[in-house]
Amino acid sequence: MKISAIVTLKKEVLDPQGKVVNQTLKNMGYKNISDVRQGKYFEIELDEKDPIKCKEIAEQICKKLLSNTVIENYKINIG
Amino acid sequence: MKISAIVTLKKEVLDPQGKVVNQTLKNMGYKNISDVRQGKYFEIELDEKDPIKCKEIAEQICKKLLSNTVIENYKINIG
Amino acid sequence: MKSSVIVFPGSNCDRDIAVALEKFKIKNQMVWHNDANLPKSDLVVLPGGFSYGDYLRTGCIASKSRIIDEIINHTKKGGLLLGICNGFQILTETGLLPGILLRNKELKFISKNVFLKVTNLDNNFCHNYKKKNIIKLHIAHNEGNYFANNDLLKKLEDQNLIAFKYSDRNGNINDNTNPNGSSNNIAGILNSEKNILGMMPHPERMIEPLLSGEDGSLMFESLFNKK
Amino acid sequence: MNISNNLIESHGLKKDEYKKIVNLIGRKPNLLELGIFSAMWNEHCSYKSSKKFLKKLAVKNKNVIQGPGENAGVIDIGDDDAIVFKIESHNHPSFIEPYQGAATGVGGILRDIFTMGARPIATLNSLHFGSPEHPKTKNLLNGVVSGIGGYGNCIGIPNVGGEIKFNSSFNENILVNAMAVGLINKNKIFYSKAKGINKSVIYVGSKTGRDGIHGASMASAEFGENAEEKKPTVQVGDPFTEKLLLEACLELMKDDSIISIQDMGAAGLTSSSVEMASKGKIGIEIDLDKVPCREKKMTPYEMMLSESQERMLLIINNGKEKTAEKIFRKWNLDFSIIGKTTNTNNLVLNFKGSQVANLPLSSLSTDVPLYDRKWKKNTLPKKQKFLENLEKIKILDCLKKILSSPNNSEKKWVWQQYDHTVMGDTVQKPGGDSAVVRIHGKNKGVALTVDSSSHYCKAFPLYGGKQVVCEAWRNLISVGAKPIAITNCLNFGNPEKETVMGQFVECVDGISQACTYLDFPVVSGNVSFYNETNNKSIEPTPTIGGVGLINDLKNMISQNIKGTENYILVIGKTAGHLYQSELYREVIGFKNGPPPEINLFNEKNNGMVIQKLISKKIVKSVHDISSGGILVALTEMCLAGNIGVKIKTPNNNMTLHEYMFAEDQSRYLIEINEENHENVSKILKENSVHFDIIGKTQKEKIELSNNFSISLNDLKMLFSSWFYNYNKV
Ligand SMILES: Nc1ncnc2c1ncn2[C@@H]1O[C@H](COP(=O)(O)OP(=O)(O)O)[C@@H](O)[C@H]1O
Ligand SMILES: [Mg+2]
Repeated sequence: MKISAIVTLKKEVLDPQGKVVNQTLKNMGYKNISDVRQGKYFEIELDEKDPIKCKEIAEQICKKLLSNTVIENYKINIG
Repeated sequence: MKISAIVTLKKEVLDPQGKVVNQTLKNMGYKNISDVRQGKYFEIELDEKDPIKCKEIAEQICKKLLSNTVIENYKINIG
Repeated sequence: MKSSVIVFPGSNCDRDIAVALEKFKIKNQMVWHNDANLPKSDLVVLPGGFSYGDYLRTGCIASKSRIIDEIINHTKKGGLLLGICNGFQILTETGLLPGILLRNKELKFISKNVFLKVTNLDNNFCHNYKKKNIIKLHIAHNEGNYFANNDLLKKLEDQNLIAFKYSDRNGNINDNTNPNGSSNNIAGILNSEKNILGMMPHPERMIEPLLSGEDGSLMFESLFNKK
Repeated sequence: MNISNNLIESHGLKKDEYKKIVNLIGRKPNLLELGIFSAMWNEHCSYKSSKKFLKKLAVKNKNVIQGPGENAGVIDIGDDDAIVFKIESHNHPSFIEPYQGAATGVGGILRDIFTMGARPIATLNSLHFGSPEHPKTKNLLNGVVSGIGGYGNCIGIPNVGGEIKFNSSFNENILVNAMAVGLINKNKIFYSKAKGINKSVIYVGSKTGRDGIHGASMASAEFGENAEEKKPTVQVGDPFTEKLLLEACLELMKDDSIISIQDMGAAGLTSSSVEMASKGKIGIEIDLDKVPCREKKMTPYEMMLSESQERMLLIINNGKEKTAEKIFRKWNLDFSIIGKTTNTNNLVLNFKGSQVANLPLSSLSTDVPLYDRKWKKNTLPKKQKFLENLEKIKILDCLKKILSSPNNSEKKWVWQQYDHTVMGDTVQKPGGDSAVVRIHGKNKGVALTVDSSSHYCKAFPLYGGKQVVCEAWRNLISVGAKPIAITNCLNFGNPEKETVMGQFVECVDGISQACTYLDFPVVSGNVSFYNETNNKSIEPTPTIGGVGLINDLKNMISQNIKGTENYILVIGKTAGHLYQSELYREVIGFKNGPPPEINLFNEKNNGMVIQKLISKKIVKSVHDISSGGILVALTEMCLAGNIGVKIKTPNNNMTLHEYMFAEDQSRYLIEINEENHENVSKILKENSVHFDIIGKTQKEKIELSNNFSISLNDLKMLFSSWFYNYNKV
């Protein structure tokens, strides 16, 4: 089964990349952009058919490896 | 309106980050992971209510800035 | 010989390259990225560093700068353009050179001396390397892994557009002499007209014996004695 | 709002301290004021436990332009050039978020340097991790190293040196100490002391966000089980913005716009405004509506306590506002006039039309409580008779074991992740005794080193403190430099414990004795207490950053052996001290006993003689003998030069193990060629320096007569692989 995870910086935390992208888009003429935040995206292929188990594994690896919950949040998608 | 975009490396391009994540997960004991690909995620706040216009802008900025279409694909989500 | 070094926010090898150009009697001036006009120059240099923090993709945001159109014009008229490290990354992002620089295969920043084989000696940047075509230069990058698909690689090889390849001290080129995973060990390439060179190693950091080598000097001598 | 006991405690203030606050201001503080007190009165900002003892350090001599008390120390290196440098800890944040914690540590110390008007020319770092087997270590190591690299590489300042050690006492409290060095014209130094009334107070750099609030208090509170809970107090650094801030500040500093300037480090806007005004003995008034904020609806409390990175506070001359604004806008930075200096001697904060805080500045600076904490004297451990029969263990096996151990193996894996050649002046790279950075455009250079020896300090703090200073001194001497001054970062456990305080007091005493005797003053530094988790504290770890001057780079020397058929001499007396040595600790696992003692007379005398030999150009290479003893030091020289050696041990009454692995202090190895032999011996004798001739250089192999022979290639493998194997995915 395929699972995917999105890891983003917490709202209170500075996102230097998003800031620069935002500024660049403005310079390129996109005046109506008010905010950009950049995060990471992971696509994971699992040899596991049970979506509940998949979800469980995804939770674990997000917590243990893919994100640092000090400064980041994550969101999981199954299938 | 909020739009989001996911930018991923094309299949034929080597993804060293994904490869390392994959290997690390295996070392951590997750044996049933067969592939990991890593990409970028963007969350963009637009001062624009019309979803069609949003989609159009999103397409433009993905093409012009957020992805390098030589090696990357993008996917857009509105709302 | 007159040169212009373009300074982007986050450039950090701009002073180093200016020092090197001046040492080899090339009259240089610094040009701010937001200037609309490029002063008259024979050579334009895009220096190393982290323009815009290398955020999003390396070189990407600098490639949208105001001065870029002027630089393209300069090259269309046959002017020389040299991109070192981040400068190379900017060149691929603008499309002035083909291919792209990905993260190093080990995902680590690499700062070390490497050996290179100069594989094209017939251009204004490298002709002095006829004296010595296996050289030592310093690399310092996180994204130096040159990627080109097979068609492009074939073209680069067939048309002899590869300027430098990572090698060992004897000129052997193989996986063991590839520090960052680049396709075919490519460390620098030329455009078809050979007036644009993009390279990851830093010639400006090896211009005197005290700095662990002088092999960079030959490039500046080549430029000064432009063919 | 009522200030409850709970609230007082959660601000890290003791009951008595709160009473003192009420007394000082003659009323109860409001919540914002309480936050300000908590930031200014905590250990990190106030030095309330350490101040009494830091006063004992030697801080002056003819080279010192600015000692402790400013953003960084400044020393004179001739021709109007001066060097600005300081070291600082970022221990707790790096444990919680290794990449960002270490990165912002580098960012913070760089700001301390360019705040004074100096262009940073180098960074160094000292890192201590838990044991390699501990489950957290690998991740912490990788995160910290890439964080340091990520910040320094991006901003483009070479990282030229450091040290990295592993020891289980750091399992739950790693140490990340970052040092930065800058170059300045000695007539153009900028200070933080405010001057003049009604001058504009200006905020520049990044916007203020909700990150790092309480960071300063966090750094002063012992970790408990729930350290993970404190997470959101870590800040994310933006080296790109720092680079812009650096260039913008240096651009504005070209003329006389700035009266005083201070970076916003720990406790952000609070400590910077308080420090500037109180040093100038004036008042300051800030309009918080003018503070550039990253998020909507930020409260005065959040603005004053935020530790968002890459921000500066400036006080500028009347009429210069426009000039300043133009420069900061060009560099795409936030710029805002947020207040003015006043004659009230108070800190006054206004927000949305009303006054939200009004505190006498003295209550936040001079009236901060100072403690004379109880401390316990340390006793010198006994030299217990060591039972194991050392003769059974082969010398070569000992060498191999030490060379391939995490603490003694080559650190290339680390420093190749740092750009160490950018700026084009790195003339001696990482890997040697000290790095050497040339003064741009000139033929002179500064030598730089950082050193610590936590297990010596643990065994007997007085000797340990002395030893680190001497080790830094020796490292500078070994590259041909004249040692000038040091900075220090004192990493200890909880000062409220008598044993910890005892370690601190006696380490400082040792440092003080050594730097006084060697005329090697302390010009800046930092104290990090509360490096302790669940009651277990780290080994006491003073880190010394040393700076030396090489007046003529032709006199620079390195440790790599230069040729075959040359003599190798051991300079200084070997007595066979093995307690606390790598042989005992790494090979045998014996960790008791006293650390080696330092004789300061010999230290200075030996060092001066080495200097003399170098300036007479009659030595080929020099290396100080430190952890691992003679054989390890000699192997390092051979590997660096790719030349072997045939060793012949001198006659003495020691065992071979004692001679080869003892860690007696104040010793060096030198390489000389045959024709200088007589001359060198004569100089050494004239100066009463003991020396042994221990061998001759040769091709390819290291040999010890009748004992072992091994190829350099085999040794190189052992020396260079540990980090790569450990970090293999
Ligand atoms: N161990 C020490 N030895 C000497 N000076 C010290 C020591 N610790 C701190 N200082 C000095 O005290 C002053 C305040 O230090 P600190 O609060 O760390 O500075 P900052 O405000 O830049 O963080 C600095 O001038 C520093 O050099
Ligand atoms: Mg400071």
